[in-house]
Amino acid sequence: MAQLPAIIPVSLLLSAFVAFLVGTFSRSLVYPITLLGIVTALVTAVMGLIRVLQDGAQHYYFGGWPPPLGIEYVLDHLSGFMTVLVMFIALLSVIYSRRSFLQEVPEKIVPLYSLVLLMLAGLTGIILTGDLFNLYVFLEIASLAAYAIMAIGNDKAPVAVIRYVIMGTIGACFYLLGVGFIYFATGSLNMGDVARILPGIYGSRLIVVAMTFIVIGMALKMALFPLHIWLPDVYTYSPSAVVALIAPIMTKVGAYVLIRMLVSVFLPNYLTSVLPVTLMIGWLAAVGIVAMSIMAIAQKDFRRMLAYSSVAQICYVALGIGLANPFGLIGALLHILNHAFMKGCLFQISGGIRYRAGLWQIPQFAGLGRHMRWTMGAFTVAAISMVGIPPACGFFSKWYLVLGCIDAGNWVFAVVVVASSLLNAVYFFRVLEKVYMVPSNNDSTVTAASDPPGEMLAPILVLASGIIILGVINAVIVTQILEPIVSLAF
Amino acid sequence: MFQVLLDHYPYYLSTALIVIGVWGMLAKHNLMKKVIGMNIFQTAIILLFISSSVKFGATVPTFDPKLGLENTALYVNPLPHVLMLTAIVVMVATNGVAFAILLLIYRRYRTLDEEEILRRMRE
Amino acid sequence: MIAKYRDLIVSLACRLMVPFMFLFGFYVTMFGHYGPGGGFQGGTIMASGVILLRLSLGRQATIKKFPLELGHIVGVIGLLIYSATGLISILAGGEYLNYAYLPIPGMSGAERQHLGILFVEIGVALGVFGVLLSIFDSLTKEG
Amino acid sequence: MKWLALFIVCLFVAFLFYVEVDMPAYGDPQAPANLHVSPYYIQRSLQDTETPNIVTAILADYRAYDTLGETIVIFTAGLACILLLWRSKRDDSKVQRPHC
Repeated sequence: MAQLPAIIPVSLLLSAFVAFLVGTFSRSLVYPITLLGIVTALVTAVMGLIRVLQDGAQHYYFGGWPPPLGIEYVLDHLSGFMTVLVMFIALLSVIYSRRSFLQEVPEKIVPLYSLVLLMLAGLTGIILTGDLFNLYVFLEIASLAAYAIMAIGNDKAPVAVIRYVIMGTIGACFYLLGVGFIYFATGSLNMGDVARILPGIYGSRLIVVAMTFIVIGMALKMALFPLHIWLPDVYTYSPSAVVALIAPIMTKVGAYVLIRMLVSVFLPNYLTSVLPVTLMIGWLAAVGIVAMSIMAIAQKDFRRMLAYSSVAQICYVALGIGLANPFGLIGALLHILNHAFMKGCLFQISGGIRYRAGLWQIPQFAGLGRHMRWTMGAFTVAAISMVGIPPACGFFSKWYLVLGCIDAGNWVFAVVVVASSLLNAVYFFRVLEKVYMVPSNNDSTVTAASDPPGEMLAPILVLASGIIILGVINAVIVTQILEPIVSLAF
Repeated sequence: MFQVLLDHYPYYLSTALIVIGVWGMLAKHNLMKKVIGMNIFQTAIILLFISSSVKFGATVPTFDPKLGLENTALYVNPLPHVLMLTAIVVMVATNGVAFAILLLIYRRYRTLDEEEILRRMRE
Repeated sequence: MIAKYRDLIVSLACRLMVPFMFLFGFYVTMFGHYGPGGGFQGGTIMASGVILLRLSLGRQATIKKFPLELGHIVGVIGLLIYSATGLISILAGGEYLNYAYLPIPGMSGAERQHLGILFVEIGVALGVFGVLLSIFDSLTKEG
Repeated sequence: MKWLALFIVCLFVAFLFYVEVDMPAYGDPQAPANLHVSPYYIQRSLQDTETPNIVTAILADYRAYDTLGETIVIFTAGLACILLLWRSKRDDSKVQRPHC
């Protein structure tokens, strides 16, 4: 049982190799192997989280070498929570993706699923690692796999993705430079070790610049407001199932790295006393929330609207990080969880509409509510949650964010969070109105549409009910999982 | 001031290379040139790390019976070399993926000029 | 599609060089313990040998000896060697990649570490050889 | 776009010049990076792994997991090229292959 942290990424890696090797001989075995690998990783992650809740943080030393020498994996409340979240969303998205891939790219299933597994292994590696350089390596694994599976969309996808490649590589290189400066100043690469050494040398310029570079690099990876320009195109032109897989988790992991850096490398008192970098993040995020919500209102393409909304939602997480107080951090973490569920659900719905009716443009959605009943019901739930109406989970993360703003005495941020809910309401109710209120113009594509097949509908419904369930049990999550994380930091 | 410059000149040289790379990535319109800029950027980072590992009067980090192991100042710092071996491979892999995507773009648009491609995408 | 290079001297010289390149790549892989070298470098040299053949003799002539699927299958086998070394140490009760737990009788811990490094380097060499070849083949495939 | 790029590059230069004054001097054996973990590697790796080449000992033993990641990165790149550039068998049979 002490091996738990290593088994999560290793089972994904092994199933990626096996899936590829077996897939060259028999294509039909790839999907079961993928599912097996993901289920193994999910079960291990859940067991790991339970163990963390009982006994506290687990440390795992690769090769048996203790931390400053070797590479360490840290399974604590934060990483356990994120692993379970990523693997759960990934499982649902992969179940959802099979039909969609068979329709869009049937002959490329084998490398496609291997890359999906490698990307998930990279993401879990990023989340679990306690070593700064190891994080860079796994960041590149996840990014490269994501570039590849996003580029197989239509003719415009490669152009969108090459911009993502360039921006993403700049981000990764900035991160590497930041790690380099930390290494030059401390001589260590282990996060815990660095955190022990740093308080003595906080005055050094190396640390100031390292922090700045790491924040800029991660802001590029998580598409924080002024650096988001690669995201809308990529999410619009990539295959719908790939976006449903990547959109809920990829940018969140960037946010996770930022939180990890603030919590366990540069302790929060450094950020508030020496370098006001969190305040910068907060202001950028506040501007981003408003600007991106307005951009989302202006879009006609459903996927593009969701993409801009994703940028706005990532800005909520960044706002929580930027507040740098307990309520803000709880709000950010809770919003990572909630937004993964909501965006996963919404992108799967957009893929489902495309699968059955072939529609992207919102004006054409008129009358879909009568023909795609379950899908549109799930959409309503997700939209209510995005706007932040109480029984759904979206309300609670915004609640904590507002509490954090009040705690910090920053009324501008509080107003932004509340006002942006109204903007969210504008662009989601616009779609709801089209779907339910406007009668269909007896277009054959709409009247022939029905709910997508069960394999695609089930993940949508699970996510939609998850949104409600998370709203109901959010107090449990906050007290059991999130408060220990926060107490670690402050 | 001059002493500072003299003490750190390799870092300034790699800074120059980093800046050339970033300029190439941001300002050039040809996608191939952007990828070349990416290459220069990454190589410059490798140079920065490697120059940090230098100790004057030290030799390669391989055990030499004549030198013994007591005095660590006789061997250069091995860790940056290890990190950069990994980073080189990451760089090669990024290039491979970037070239594959460039090939896809070139097959569809028959050009690698970004403005031209964007103009055709809008049509 | 890469055509045959129409020059006898070039193609003959390349053909003669390739076995030595393989030998040198193997040597570099094995020499990693004692000096500059190691799996990545050795694998790259071996892959460049095959790539030289592809460039000089044309793809059609070399495809029988080095089929297109060879690259990625060898690559996966190399990676499996690497991760299996790690898994064996888990099964023997140690941490992932802890070579001191490799079940080899009659060896001290440090000697096992030495051998474990060798396994891993061979895995890396095969992996890099296969994958670089596969990348080259994909990039030069006609579209 | 050019002006924005120029601005970013200037910012970058300013940052790097700002930081490099505080960097340990070039070739200084007493730099922090040379004093924390690296002496252990230099002094103990022969004893721990019986491998004279310290770089190999770190690469494949102390930080072996990084090297696994490195190999996986390049495998990912290989898979990405296959995914993006290989046509399906069905398509290939339709296209007449020119003989060279």
